[in-house]
Amino acid sequence: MINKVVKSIEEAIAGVRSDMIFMVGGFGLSGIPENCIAELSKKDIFSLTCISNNAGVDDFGLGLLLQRKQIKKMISSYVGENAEFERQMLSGELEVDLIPQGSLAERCRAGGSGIPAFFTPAGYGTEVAEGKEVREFNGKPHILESALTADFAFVKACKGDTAGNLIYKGTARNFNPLMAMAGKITVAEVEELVPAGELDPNQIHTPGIFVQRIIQGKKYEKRIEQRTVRKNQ
Amino acid sequence: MINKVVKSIEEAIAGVRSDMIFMVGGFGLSGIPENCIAELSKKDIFSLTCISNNAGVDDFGLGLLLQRKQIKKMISSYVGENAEFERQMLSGELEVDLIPQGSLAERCRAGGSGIPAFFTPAGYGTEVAEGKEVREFNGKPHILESALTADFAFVKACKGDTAGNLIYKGTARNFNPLMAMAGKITVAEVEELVPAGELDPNQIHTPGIFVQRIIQGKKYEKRIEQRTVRKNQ
Amino acid sequence: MALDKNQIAQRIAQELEHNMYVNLGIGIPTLVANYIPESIDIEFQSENGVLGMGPFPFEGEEDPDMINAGKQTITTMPGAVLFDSATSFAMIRGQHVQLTVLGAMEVAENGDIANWKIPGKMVKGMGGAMDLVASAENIIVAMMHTNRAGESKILKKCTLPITGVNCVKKIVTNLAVLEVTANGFKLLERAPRVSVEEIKNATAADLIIEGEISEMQF
Amino acid sequence: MALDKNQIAQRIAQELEHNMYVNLGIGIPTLVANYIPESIDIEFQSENGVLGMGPFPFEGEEDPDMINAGKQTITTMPGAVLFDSATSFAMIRGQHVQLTVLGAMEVAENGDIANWKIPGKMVKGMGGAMDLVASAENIIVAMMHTNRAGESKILKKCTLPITGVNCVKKIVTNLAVLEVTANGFKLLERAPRVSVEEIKNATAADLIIEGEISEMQF
Repeated sequence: MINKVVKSIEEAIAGVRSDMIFMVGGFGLSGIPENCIAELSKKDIFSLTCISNNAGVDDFGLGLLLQRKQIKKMISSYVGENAEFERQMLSGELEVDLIPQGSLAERCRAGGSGIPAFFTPAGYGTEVAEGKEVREFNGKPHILESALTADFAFVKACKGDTAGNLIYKGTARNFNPLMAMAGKITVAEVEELVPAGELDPNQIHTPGIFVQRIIQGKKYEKRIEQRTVRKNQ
Repeated sequence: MINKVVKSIEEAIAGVRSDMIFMVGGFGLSGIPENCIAELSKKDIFSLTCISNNAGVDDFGLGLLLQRKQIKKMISSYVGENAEFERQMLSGELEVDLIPQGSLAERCRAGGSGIPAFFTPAGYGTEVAEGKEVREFNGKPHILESALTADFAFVKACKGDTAGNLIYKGTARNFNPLMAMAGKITVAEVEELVPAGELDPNQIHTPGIFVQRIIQGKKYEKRIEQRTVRKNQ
Repeated sequence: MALDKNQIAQRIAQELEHNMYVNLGIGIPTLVANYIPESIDIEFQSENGVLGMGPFPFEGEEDPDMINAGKQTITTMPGAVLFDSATSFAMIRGQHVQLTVLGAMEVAENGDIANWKIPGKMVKGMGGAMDLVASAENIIVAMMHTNRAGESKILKKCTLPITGVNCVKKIVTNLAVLEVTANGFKLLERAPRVSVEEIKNATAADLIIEGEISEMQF
Repeated sequence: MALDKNQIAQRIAQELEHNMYVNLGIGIPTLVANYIPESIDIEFQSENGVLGMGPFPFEGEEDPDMINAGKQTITTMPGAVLFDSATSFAMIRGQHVQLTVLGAMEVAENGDIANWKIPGKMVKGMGGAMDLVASAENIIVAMMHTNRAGESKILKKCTLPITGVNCVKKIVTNLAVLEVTANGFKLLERAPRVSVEEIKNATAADLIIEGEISEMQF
């Protein structure tokens, strides 16, 4: 068994430097690597390119890095619900590359899978297709999308073992397994870390081979963005 | 909940006709849809194109269909260990398209995912690349491979529920989840069928949306091809 | 009388068929789930990674690890399944999800749709919309017939950056049900007590009107 | 004295480093697992969908649902994980598996390898070999120096249909350890009591021989 455990959150993010590309798992605020983001926001690391489906909210998640202007460029699919983000983008301080969500997911998976490019129908005929190769398959136009990789990928899982195997819960899975594949160094933070051998090998979502470092997060706020309920009967 | 249960193995394979393309999950004899194959071998259906990593052995698995010469063409990665297969292939009775195993897996996944083609380094410079587009990415040559789909996909899982959700066991998973995605009609046979709601939604390998029919197999032989053991101490 | 948002959702619910897998967008489309007849089985997919979505949770039972693509807390039904974003869009791109209902800022008579960007003003991003409209066999738009300025959202040609081309099949607005045909918009139904004239006046694109146009039935 | 198959495997085991993910092919490569020093942690991947492969099961404990790519019954180690074939080749193609050890019928001095087909005679298929050799950063070939007819399998150019181009980094045979360099095969080590002359005689390709060639150490 190859041991991936690191002892501190400092060690977990060690090696991240200005100008690097990094990926962050999560959808909205669900399944984001809270502890790694918080730690990054304490460091004097700037000019980062961040690949993440969303950009957090003003005071939580990636919003923390945006507040400190640590991010130069965001590659995302949806960036609403974040006033500081909008301000930086409209003023031109922040570069933003918007990508269809399915293409973003598939491009990360491709990056981790040694597939440099693939064709998808998503975005054909739109701004997204500008400068991209178009080809028809079965009479339907598709565009060529390229793989995404990153110097670091930060992902969050519900459970992990010392070999780096990960299990996610609910819709907090989202982009995490795909980005875990695409990071040169993938850092996984988990709510519960167990010894290798305790997880059922059939039920692991991210095999440990994709994870270089694993750590149990100190605490999780797990903020809810849109609390919607029905009345108790 | 959308109910996918069919009542009999006849109903499970209903609609398969001569000249169709079908996929069969499994690696060697591990994880093959034994009951569907056996039922197919009783029907007067011929001239089939079969996409399967292997071709069974003489008297079991796809070997049953080969014995009756129901298969016109095999698309596989490894076809050793099958004398009748070899005879038909060398005599020219059987057309054989050999594909690198990783490309076969990815082409099935692509077929089920609406990705018509992708680039891979596998097979560059070999017979497999003949007639295929070559393109360099990061200085490394890749070939363009196209998606595979099928009229029917037959897969086998350990457990399934009435909504068509599947859980595999051990290395019997292999090509099954990928082919399940790529079948126009995907037929899943399972060792144990449970009511929807009994499986943990976090632990399902093949979501029911990919499965059109599900049935609990009558019996499973689960033959072992290479019984290798160490001595009891 | 023009429909309210719930009535638009109610009318769209009539388009759903037994055993369909459906993706509902944010806004009016989300409301469609409230009007499914008990007689048919439908499974709702949300592109952030859930199939078999159920109603909102009871108060106190919200789970931050269980949300829909609108980031709202949800529940799951028996038979539900959770998966990653690549698998989710495999379902969408691979046309396993059979119907997509989504909102729009503009729809053009060739079926083009614009709903993700107002240059210089609003850039939230397309989320999963571009994948959805490029893939689904059947796409129904749920929207108000006109924007807040009273201008038609049903146009000969989109003026905003588009989300997808030739993809919308049907539109249900507060005033009418329209079909996108090879020759342009065809008026299928009108809202109760809304006249064909009113619909024509509220529509910038030409309308194909054949015979008597019946009122929507609820 | 030429090595036997187990000794070839034993010599290759010396190439493995702490914390490596390794894929072992069928035949001699499979034997490498028997010679890993206890001091280093290695995980074995098998392309049919398992990482953390263990030894063969005890008699009576064979599980038809637990095999390796050679279709042999196996066990798993603590921390093992099971996955589908697409994920398996994502590990391989994405270079997460760091070392591949496989057999060959021929290796050429530019690193080309042939191991999947003898036209008109033997067509078993390439299995995962083409993906493995096109992807792995480090590829070591384990084979006998000559074939059954006594002909060199180490050639200037492959005569059989190739499996991959410019990919082999090192060869360990019953006679020698060779490195594939930009200028051709370089002789690194010789089997115990096998002379450089014997190796040259058994090799159809040219050999780069610099200084004293030491014997393999076990």
